[in-house]
Amino acid sequence: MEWDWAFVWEIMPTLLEGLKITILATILGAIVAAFVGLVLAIARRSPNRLISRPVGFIADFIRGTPLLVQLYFIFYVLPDIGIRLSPLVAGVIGLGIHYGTYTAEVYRAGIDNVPRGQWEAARATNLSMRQAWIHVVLPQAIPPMIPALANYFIAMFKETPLLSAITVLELMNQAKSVANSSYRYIEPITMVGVFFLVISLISVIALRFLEERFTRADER
Amino acid sequence: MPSPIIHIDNIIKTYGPLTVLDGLSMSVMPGEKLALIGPSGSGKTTILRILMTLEKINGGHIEIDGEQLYHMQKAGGLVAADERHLQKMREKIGMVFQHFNLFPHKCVRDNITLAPMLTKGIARAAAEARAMELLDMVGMADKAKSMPAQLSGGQKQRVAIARALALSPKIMLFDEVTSALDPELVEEVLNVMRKLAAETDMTMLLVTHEMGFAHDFADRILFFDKGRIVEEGKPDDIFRNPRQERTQTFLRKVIAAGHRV
Amino acid sequence: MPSPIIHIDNIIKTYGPLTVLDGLSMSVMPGEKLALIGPSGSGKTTILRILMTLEKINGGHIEIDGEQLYHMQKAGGLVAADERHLQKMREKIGMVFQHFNLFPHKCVRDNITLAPMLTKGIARAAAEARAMELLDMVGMADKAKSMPAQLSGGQKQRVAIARALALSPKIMLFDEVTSALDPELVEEVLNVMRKLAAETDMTMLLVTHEMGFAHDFADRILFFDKGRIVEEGKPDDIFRNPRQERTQTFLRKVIAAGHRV
Amino acid sequence: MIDWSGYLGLILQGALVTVELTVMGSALALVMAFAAGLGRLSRFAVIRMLATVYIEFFRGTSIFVQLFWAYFVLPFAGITLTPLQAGVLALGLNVGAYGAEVVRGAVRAIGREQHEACVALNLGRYHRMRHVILPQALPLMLPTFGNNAIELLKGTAVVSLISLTDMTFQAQVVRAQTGSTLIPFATILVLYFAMATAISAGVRWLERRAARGLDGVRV
Amino acid sequence: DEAKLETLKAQGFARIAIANEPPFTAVGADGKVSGAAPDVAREIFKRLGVDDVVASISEYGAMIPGLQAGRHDAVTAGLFMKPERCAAVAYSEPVLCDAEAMLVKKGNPKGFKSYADVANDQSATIGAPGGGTEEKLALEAGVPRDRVIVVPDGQSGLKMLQDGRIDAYSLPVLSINDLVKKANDPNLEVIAPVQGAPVYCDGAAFKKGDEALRDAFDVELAKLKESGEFAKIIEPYGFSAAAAMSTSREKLCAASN
Ligand SMILES: Nc1ncnc2c1ncn2[C@@H]1O[C@H](COP(=O)(O)OP(=O)(O)OP(=O)(O)O)[C@@H](O)[C@H]1O
Ligand SMILES: Nc1ncnc2c1ncn2[C@@H]1O[C@H](COP(=O)(O)OP(=O)(O)OP(=O)(O)O)[C@@H](O)[C@H]1O
Ligand SMILES: [Mg+2]
Ligand SMILES: [Mg+2]
Repeated sequence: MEWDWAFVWEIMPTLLEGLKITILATILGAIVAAFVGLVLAIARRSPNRLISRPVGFIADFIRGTPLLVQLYFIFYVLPDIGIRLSPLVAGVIGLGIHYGTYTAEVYRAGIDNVPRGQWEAARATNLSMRQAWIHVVLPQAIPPMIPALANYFIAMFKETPLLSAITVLELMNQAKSVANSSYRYIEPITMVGVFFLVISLISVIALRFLEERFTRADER
Repeated sequence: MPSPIIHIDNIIKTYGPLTVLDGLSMSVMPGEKLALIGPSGSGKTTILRILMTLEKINGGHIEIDGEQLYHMQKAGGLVAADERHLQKMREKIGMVFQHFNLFPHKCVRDNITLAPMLTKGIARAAAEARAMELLDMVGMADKAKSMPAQLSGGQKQRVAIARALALSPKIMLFDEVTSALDPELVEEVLNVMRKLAAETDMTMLLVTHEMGFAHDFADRILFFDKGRIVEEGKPDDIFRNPRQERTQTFLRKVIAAGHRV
Repeated sequence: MPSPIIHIDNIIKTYGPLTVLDGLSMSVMPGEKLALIGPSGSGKTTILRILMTLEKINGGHIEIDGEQLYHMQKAGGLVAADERHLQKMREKIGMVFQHFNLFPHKCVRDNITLAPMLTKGIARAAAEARAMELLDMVGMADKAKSMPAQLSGGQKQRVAIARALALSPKIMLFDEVTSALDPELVEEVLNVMRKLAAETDMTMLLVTHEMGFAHDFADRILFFDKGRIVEEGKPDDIFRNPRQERTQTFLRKVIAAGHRV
Repeated sequence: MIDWSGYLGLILQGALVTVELTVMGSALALVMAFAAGLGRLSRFAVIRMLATVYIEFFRGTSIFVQLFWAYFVLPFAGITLTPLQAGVLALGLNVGAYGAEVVRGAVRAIGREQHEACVALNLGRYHRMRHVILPQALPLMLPTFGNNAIELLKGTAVVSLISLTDMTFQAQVVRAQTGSTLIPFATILVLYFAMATAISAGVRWLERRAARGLDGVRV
Repeated sequence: DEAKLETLKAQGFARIAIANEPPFTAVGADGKVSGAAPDVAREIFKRLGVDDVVASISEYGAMIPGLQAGRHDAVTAGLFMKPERCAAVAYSEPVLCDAEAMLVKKGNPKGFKSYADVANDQSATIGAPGGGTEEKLALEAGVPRDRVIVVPDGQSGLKMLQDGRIDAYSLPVLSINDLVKKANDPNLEVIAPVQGAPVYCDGAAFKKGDEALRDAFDVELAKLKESGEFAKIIEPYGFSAAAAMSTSREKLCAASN
């Protein structure tokens, strides 16, 4: 079977349509992950063991099991208890929760890396707990986290093809659909690979920039 | 005779199996300048941190300016203080740390204005004017817009002192504020503190290993060992004629190590 | 007169825009004990690192024991040395570092036997016997099976010396081997080196800030400043009657800082 | 009546395939991680470039694309792999690319001083790596390798998309045959988690062993 | 070429692709593959001297590429003959015939009778296996791409219909019946056959170039049909042997709808 450029151009609009969904799912998933991660990180720091322990276990469970199976679960099992999500929403939630367990670790490390002296100085200047978080700790904790968070953002982007299993018409699903009706796999799958590679390479460059920008600012 | 501004009554502090303070009591009069000296691990830092409410106590009572620090009146009885009470009490106390603990993400001026604006609701303009006054006093007015990372250790410590002063506490705690500094930078910080001691009637508690400075600075010296006050008195008495064996040994060692007394 | 074991001819060393050594030349006779002193940044460490082939040079020639160090004869001309040539030359030279650089995952004895077994193909039994001899010499025989993490700084440095000696180099380089040690541990390392200087006819180059030790140890002192040798001579001459202004200033400062000369 | 024990047997057969994939994939990943990680530190520009291209390519494209490529496209180049081979190849190469960065990072984390001590002791490049640098770098790599192995385990679920009868795929079959969604999926979730837990426990055991020599303290 | 059958004989098995779709295929609790399509294939290969078949479950969309990539020796999966498929692979004579059906909610609330009805209802979505005949039919009837939901397998389609994610799910009649039987859900209704959709038959599909093997397969298939054993194998699964025998590859591949 030969590589057919004409066919590539023919399927390009369809693939771009899928790419749009892929990017949308990634961005929405990242927002959910950023939020879920923060909640998990704070819950895991809770002095109340009835909160921190179960949350810790659930996070470990989610991190130890495949996203694909979790997606099936969200999409096909949750409706049994009355939760019916559209494919894209189910996918975004699945991605968000799965990667939230990763970002939680990033938050945790970032917060732990703020020296204890900073908490104490906040105390000694009589800032309240909330003020200490907002004005002293988070502004110092977040910049060093950004490269690590961006890393997961990229990883998540590369896992979006899983959403095809729950009928989201993202890039991979469009490619498969094209392949299914044309019986040609080489062009669509290769083009998907090219898209991923190009976007990943761009992100890697952006990531380098972020790393430089945010690790330099971290002098004390 | 006025009543003491700090009254520590029989406090106990343990870390796991280790009892650091075992029934310590002491009083400080308003405006007094006190130096705490003693061997490493004797509990000097611990007592300052307890006064700053950075540590919890396991027993005893502390009264600051006529009010209980770790307890409060409620429903007729004395109960453990809540965060609100602590926050109110902290207004009276400021602390300067060995490692400065400046906020690295804020410029010198914002380090100083942050707390007054947030905790006292002082307007930015007023807070900044006051910050500039204080920076002027510690000789750092020209660095108001610098970031902490651009300062030397001595400069950082002077900013930290200004930051603590900005809240106008009645009591200032200084924990080995020069021991993280290069030798040639120590003097600039001590000068600021001398000036401070001379110009204000703030109550000051100072932990230091600089015996010479303790001597010049303090009205009264407390010598700590193993979580207890072994000896106290006027600087001249303590340094020239220590009565306790342990004080003598300690001073002899410190002098041998080259510290001037 | 025998020919020099080290002959440095007009070498140039730059780091980016900074020229650290600018046409330095010097010779060392076999068995000579040389001390390199001078202010920080004057290039003392650099010259040792160049001799150990840890840095590349930007110009000039070095001859060790009659052979070019950074060059080799090939096809009639002198070309840059390849790794094989360097490896052969390194057999003649050993170095002890300021921070010991022991291998943390190997016990004291294995730190010493590793290189002889791998580079010289010496059998384990023979290598271990030799290691024990050397450990005995540096007074560490009882710690042969300890891990480096279990040793004090002074003990680590003595092991590092034994490790360098195990390859029986003709030339030993010592770069501030005591400056990372607590004061009370300095003496034990200096004692080992005194013994070594007295007992062997190895050529030794020593960089140090311990003027007293440099005086006792060396046959000749080189005073470096800004990448050049400003003054050289017998220890007594340099320390008692420095001729150069810069040497005088340096020695005055060092003495003021409390170092004994 | 549905023969659940029989279908559980099917899922366990799938679990066996999953374990097989994980073990073989990890082995390949380990080899690639060291080859490419050390390759990136090579003094030969060509090797560095090859290693970089491998790493960026496999980290850049998605595992799915790699899998579909290995399964559907390679045959046109005359290389027909069984689904298991294609799965092991894609997973191993993919995770190996991530592992390579771990190897490189750990080797670089061993300070310059250790390299210099080796030069001063006249150890050649190979000896330096083999006897000094890698033994110290290995304990640093272990925790991340453990995480990578778990990522690989989870990645095996993806091979169900190329019809390899792993655990997830068998769960799909059981679902089609029995009409129940909850039971097969809940079962495999628990099984995956058990496997992940076993991996972390194994890695922690290795870490303890590796740390023993260092006495928990670095110099 | 002739060598293919010899190779299969020598290795003792043929690799066939099947779908995860009862009753075309069934996997027993013991893992044994049965179902109408594999059973026929197994019997014929046995008669050809190939002792066994090794079945691997595959997506519909992946079957023809898999055949072309040499992953399977034959596809026996209810892959219905259509002219463009006939161009892509070499089909045997018809084996299993079935009409198309749609599964809808009880009472057929949207009143679907044909794919065109789905196309005309702007809000209607229809589920179908990716790369299958139903997807093609729906698209050809004018249902836009984004309203044809590609569903990975029968259970997923059933579930999505029950959950209200799709309005209709289309599969061959017998597949739908099997699904409904297992689901045992009174809120579902089967519309069969779908109006305007032809009756389709599948055949064993071989790679282009393996016509010799296909021809050998045809010879044995014809004998099987003749002897009545064919009916014995497929009728228990609900398929009609008469339907398969009343048509031919030539007719099906030429059909222009
Ligand atoms: N967070 C802690 N956990 C456990 N033990 C502690 C902690 N903080 C202090 N200690 C112990 O309490 C004792 C008193 O410590 P403290 O810091 O008050 O001594 P110090 O007099 O300030 O000594 P130094 O002169 O070295 O600063 C020491 O034995 C110390 O090890
Ligand atoms: N890797 C390097 N990159 C850039 N500059 C360097 C490097 N190593 C040394 N230098 C510079 O070279 C000069 C000489 O350094 P060297 O370490 O030889 O001084 P030294 O005499 O050993 O000083 P010290 O007594 O402080 O150890 C210094 O200005 C130093 O900053
Ligand atoms: Mg202290
Ligand atoms: Mg030096």
